[in-house]
Amino acid sequence: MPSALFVILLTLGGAGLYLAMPGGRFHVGRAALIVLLGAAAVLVSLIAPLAGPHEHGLWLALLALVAVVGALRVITHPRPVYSALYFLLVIIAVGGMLVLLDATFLAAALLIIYAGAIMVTYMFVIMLAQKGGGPAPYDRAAREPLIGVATGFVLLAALTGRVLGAGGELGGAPATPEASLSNIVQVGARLLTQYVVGVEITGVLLLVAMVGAITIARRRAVTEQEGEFR
Amino acid sequence: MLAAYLLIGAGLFVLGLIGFVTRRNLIIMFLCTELMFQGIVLNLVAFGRYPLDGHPTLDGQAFGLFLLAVAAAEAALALALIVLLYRYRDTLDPNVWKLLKDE
Amino acid sequence: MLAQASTTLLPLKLYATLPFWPLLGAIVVGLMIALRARAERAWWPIVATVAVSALLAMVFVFDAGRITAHESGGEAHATAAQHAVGETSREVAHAGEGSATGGEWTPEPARVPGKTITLFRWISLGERTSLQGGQWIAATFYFDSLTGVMIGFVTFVSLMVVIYSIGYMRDHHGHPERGYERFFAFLGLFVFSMATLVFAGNFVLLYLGWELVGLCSYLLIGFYYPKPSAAAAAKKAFIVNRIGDFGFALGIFSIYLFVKPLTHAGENPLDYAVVFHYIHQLAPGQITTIGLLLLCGALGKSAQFPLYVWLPDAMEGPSPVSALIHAATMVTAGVYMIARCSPIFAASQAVLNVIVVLGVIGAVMAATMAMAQFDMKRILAYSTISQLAYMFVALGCGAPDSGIFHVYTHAFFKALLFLGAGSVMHQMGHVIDLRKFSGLGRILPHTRNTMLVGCLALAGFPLLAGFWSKDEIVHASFQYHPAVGVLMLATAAMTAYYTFRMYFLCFHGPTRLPDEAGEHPHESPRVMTIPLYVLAVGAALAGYLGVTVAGGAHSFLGFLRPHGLLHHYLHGSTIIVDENAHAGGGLWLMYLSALLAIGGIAAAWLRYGTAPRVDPDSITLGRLWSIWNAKYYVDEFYDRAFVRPLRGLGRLCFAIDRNGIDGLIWVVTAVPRGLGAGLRLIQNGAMQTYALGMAIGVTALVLIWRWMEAAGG
Amino acid sequence: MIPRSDAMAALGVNLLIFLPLLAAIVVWTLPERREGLAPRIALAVGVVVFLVALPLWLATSAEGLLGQTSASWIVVGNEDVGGLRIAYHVALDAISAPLVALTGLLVPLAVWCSFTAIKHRVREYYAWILALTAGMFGVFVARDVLLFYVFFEFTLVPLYFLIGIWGGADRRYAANKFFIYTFVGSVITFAGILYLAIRAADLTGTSVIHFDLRMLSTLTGLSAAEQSLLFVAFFCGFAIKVPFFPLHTWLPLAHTEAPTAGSVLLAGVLLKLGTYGFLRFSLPLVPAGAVHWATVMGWLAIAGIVYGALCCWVQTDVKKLVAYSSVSHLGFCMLGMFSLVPFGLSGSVLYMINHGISTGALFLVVGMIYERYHTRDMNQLGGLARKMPVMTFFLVLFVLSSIGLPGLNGFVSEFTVLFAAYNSTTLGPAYGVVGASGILLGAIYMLYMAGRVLFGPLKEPAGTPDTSAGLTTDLTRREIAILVPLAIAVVALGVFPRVITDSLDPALDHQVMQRVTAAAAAPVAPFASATVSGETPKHSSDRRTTPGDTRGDTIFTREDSRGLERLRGPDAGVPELAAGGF
Repeated sequence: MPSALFVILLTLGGAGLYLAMPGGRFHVGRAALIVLLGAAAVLVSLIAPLAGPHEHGLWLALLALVAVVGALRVITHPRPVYSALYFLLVIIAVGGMLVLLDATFLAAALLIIYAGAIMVTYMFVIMLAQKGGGPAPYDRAAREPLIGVATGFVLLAALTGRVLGAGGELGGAPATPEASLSNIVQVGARLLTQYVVGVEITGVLLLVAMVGAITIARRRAVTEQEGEFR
Repeated sequence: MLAAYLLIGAGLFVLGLIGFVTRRNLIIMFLCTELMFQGIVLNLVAFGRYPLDGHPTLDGQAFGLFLLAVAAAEAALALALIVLLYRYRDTLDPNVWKLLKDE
Repeated sequence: MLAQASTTLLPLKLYATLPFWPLLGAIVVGLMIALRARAERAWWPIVATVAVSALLAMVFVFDAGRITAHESGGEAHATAAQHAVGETSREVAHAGEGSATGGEWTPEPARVPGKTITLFRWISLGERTSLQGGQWIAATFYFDSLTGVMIGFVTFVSLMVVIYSIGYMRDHHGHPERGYERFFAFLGLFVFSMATLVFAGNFVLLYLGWELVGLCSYLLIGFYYPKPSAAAAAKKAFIVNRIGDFGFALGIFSIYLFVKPLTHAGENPLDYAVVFHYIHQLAPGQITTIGLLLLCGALGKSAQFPLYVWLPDAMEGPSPVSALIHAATMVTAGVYMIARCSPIFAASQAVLNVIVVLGVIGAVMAATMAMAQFDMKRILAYSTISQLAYMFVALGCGAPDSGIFHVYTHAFFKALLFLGAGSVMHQMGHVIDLRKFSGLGRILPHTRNTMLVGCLALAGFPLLAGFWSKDEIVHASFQYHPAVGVLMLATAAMTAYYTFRMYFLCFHGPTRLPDEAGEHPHESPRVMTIPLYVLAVGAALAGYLGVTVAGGAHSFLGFLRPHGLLHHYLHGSTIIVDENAHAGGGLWLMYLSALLAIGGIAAAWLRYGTAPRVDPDSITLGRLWSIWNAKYYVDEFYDRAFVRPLRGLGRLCFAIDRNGIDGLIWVVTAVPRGLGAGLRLIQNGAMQTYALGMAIGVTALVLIWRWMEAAGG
Repeated sequence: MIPRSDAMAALGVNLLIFLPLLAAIVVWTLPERREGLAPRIALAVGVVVFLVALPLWLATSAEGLLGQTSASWIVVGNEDVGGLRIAYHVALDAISAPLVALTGLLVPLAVWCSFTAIKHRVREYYAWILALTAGMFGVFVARDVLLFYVFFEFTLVPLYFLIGIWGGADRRYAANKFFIYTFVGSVITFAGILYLAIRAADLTGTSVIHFDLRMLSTLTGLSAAEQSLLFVAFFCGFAIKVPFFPLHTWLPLAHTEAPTAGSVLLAGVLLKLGTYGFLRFSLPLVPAGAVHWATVMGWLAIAGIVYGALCCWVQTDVKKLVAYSSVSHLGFCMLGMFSLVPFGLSGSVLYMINHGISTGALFLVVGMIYERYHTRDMNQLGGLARKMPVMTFFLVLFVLSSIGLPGLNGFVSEFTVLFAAYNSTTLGPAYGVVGASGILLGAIYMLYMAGRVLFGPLKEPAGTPDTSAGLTTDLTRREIAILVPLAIAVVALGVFPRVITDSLDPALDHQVMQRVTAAAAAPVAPFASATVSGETPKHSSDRRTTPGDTRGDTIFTREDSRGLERLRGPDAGVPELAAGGF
């Protein structure tokens, strides 16, 4: 894997993302998106061979492409509703990858919780905060896109470089999954033995979150100017 | 094998990070944190599946489950807060809230 | 006699209780104040306890003489001759020290003509061997004949003054003044302090008494504290005294510093006995240092030039206080101390010279200033300074016994004069300005009579107490240097002149009264006049303790000779440098000084006999008189030269404190402050900025990690 | 009540720390309607700690520790892999006992004097005072240097709030300045402590770093250069706390703004933490450093004496005057300490006690005046003696004690200290002379203050004295009862200072003086192998390879020639002073 190519691709991707951010001074919309998509596709196709067995790699490449593109659109789309829908796409792709990783129970849980529960809430809130007349002004312009994108891609480059630099070490000797590894029973047993305290605490956390969400949402806002209830 | 997942995880994480920093919509920002969670879940599970010592474990998946629970809790609270904030100022722009600034 | 002398009339421990009786009295009065008992009766604990002390003191006088006679043995060693011997003995002592380190040397008890008794150990000097007892400053009393003389007249005069105060501190209707009980408590405290000062057996205890009498002086000068002048005078007295004490303390430190290396195990280098024993082994420079520093203290306490300025102001206090503290007893502490330390002073001619010079300046200056005052008590105050200067001259001329003789006679007649002035003041409604009244002789006959005796004694009228002691000093000063002698004689004449100027202005001439005196001023009650008469007898006859009745060619008027009982009594406890000062002869001097005294009185009679309303001297002397009247502008000079610059320095320090040092600290803090101000800009309150910062930080960390990984291999 | 067994003593020592701490929590959590209980609980605790501290002090002997309690507090690692051990190790010895007694005396009085002065946030106030009490006791009883440091820093917090909440008009600034000033200094001290402990572990060959005071104060083998740098590090924290000229500028402000009880405890006890630190740590732990810097310390001390006194004289605020007088007085304290003679050290400790008593008392009296007149400005007050004779008695007494009148406590320490400086070969007469000018200047400014406030014609601001809050024109019985113990102490310690020095002197001798003497007499060789009293060094030999530190050498060759004579008295065994027949 020629790392120079990676650097070029990452730079290209970064530049594309920067251009694709909403409201940037050099916002060029679709053209940038196409550049970006191209870069992502090449990137993913470069990654795919890393993923071992043939059809496994193919699936992975496809899912990765979906995930990355979805993620890109989540952060570049000016309309929150679309962002949320793209996020759903990401979730589905990640779920697929989890299946590839033999974590079927987790994949199911992810889809059920995110797609079923969390995203519904999100959509609900998005709709609640929706106003007529196109995207809100704050959605039309990104904040500090240059620094943000640059920082992110430098970090990405650093991480990627590390992973690829140790490619042989990491990628070598893929462990064969044991037949029963993805067994939901085993996960459950693990959770209720080794991590039982964590499970309990998580339960409490969820309870607290629920109570907290209720109390917060029930609170009446007081406008600062008049001090009246709304 | 592992490397591919790590790279995808890193990509998701970094994209989430960029989104969190640059987008000016509270809801999208929280979506971006969820994006970062996805990258992390992917990492955790991949490490469990392809461990460096060659013995796959379920710990990655267990952690992933915890992460899901935390994400759910966080989403509930965060969205409640967002609703509240929106009621106060009629906007989702986080830059309206600068109470941390020492004036 | 020696054999019997070892036993005393009363046990020494009993004498050691002497100072504490008045303290007990003061505490009783203090309790009376705390319990709000009637002020009327506040006098009795003090009178009773001071009386006990006085009685003890009378007995002690006899015992102290025996102790000294016994301890000093047959050898008349305390002379200048021994000073010469000291030179050779120094070498011997040093030779002895060499073997001392070997541990075979047994300390020879320091031979001094007195007995030291230890009350308790006071201050630890925490030496290295403190586990075994170490070095201590103990509360020790030292009894010898000098102590005897001092304690004798101190307690006696105190008793008289305390009795006088019973009446003085009341108004015309016999109601006690405000603070009556406080006054007596302070008097009791004073007698305790003075007795401690006299009894002290080491320098630190001496310092304790020294400061405590200063405190009492402070409290009593400021007795009428709502008066700003009284409060200021009290403060001035204390502070000027502290200047002296500063030197005195350094003197004590120096004694320890120099004497300590010479001492042996078990000897405390601050005890009189030890210091006097080793003093001759010190280098001349060291002795001079010690002497000058101690002298500093004496100058302050005894109000000598240049530290005399507090005494005239101290007259703001009630008259009994002026009589007791600022004339008879406390101010003589300096003289007492120098006499006490005569072994030190005798060893350094340089210090003696300084004492003489300062004494002469003080005597002449004070006498001239006294000639141009109108405040009766201030005249007496200047006269006190002048008389104390006489005593200093005596000390400086190497005749401490003459100095002590004068202290002793002076106590009687000066106390008498102050009490008399107090009596006048009491009846004149606290007016003491000589211009405001005259011819009081008819109204206050007893006061007039006793004052006359006092004035005569002060003037040095022949056959009265002052004559004998003053003559001795003049004699000694002529032995020292004729010029000093002449100045002393001139001062004597001036003394006679101003004393009688005061007397005539007050008691002679037409009767004039100030408004404050009320309708019918009358003679003071008996409780006041009886002490006056007692003191008058003392003023007349006290001198005869220092004179021998003996006929012959060298006798005054044919039957009186200088040097009597007192000198024999004191012999041994003070070191007389110049034996010639006491040699016979000098009879012409006695006649001359008698003549000068009478001449002075006569001159005063001529000019002031009719108590003229305008001071004739102010016309004749003109400018000179104004300078005298303005006290040579010394107060103003001190104010400009010392007080104001020092206060300015204080202001400067405070300004430095606020601006300089704090400013410097501000500069130091400005660095983080500026840094913070810069970083504050980043803290814009927007959450995403912080998130971005975090992202940058994480990125930087990862990059650093990767870089380190690459570098580390 | 003198503790008979060591178990009882240990109980007492721990009680001193934990009882106030517990009480602080109780007071803090009192319900609002029970607010009135807060002062009473605090006072009761104050009285109890006094009743515990006093017998403990009386029970201390010259040697040995009283009520020793030791437990591991923070332990990291073990003997094999190395690590760190901070112990909760407390005990009382003859040096700390008088200071503990002083604290025990001042705490109940400080609490009691707040009864009328504090009217808002009452529970919090007493809780902080009690917490401060625990901290102060902790400092004095700690036998682990890091524990000491923890308590040392801990005392800042309560006082910060006491000044910042209940202080005067400028309280916030004062509190911040006080906190930051003292904190910055002590952080450097902390670094010094860590360095010392690490080096000590190195030198003794123990793998676990620990901070035991006894071990550190018997340590040998630190090079002279190290010691002198460590001294500077210690100096930073302690000197600011003292406060030592020229690092004193926080003090006048803090004092002026603090509530009365805060001032009393600040002047009475907290300033002593600095001097105690010098005595306990700088001298025995780095004796060579102390010897090296002694003259500089002497210079600063006398500069502080004169400078503080001069500053006092131009103040118009009575409290500020007393505050500046502390600068001057603690200059005396330091002068005595760095005279490096036995009685200088003992005088210095006495000075700590006496300054605590008399300055604490002065602050109390000033506070009482302030409560009535709501001003401390000398231009607005005057002639109070006629209206308040009882107050006058006490103020004059404490003023006299403060200016060192013989027979009162101030004299004993002041005299001893000056005596020591004058006779010290380290410092010498010149220091004594300049220092002694302090007794003159002291009289000037103190009498100036007394003269203006007490004497002269009566002058008081309109509408005063304010007798609304249960006060009378003159002192109330409560206030008299507060001052009487101090007055008794003033006289008792003036006449009989031996109650302190008898056990103190030998202890100072053993724990401090001998270390310093040894350092001055036998200069620390830079190669010196490490020995800790009796222990043989385990692997110090491999550490000796570093060549001699030339700087350390030069420091001590200069001292060497005079060293022995200067610190070892001329006579080795002095039996008791010949006593007469009384």
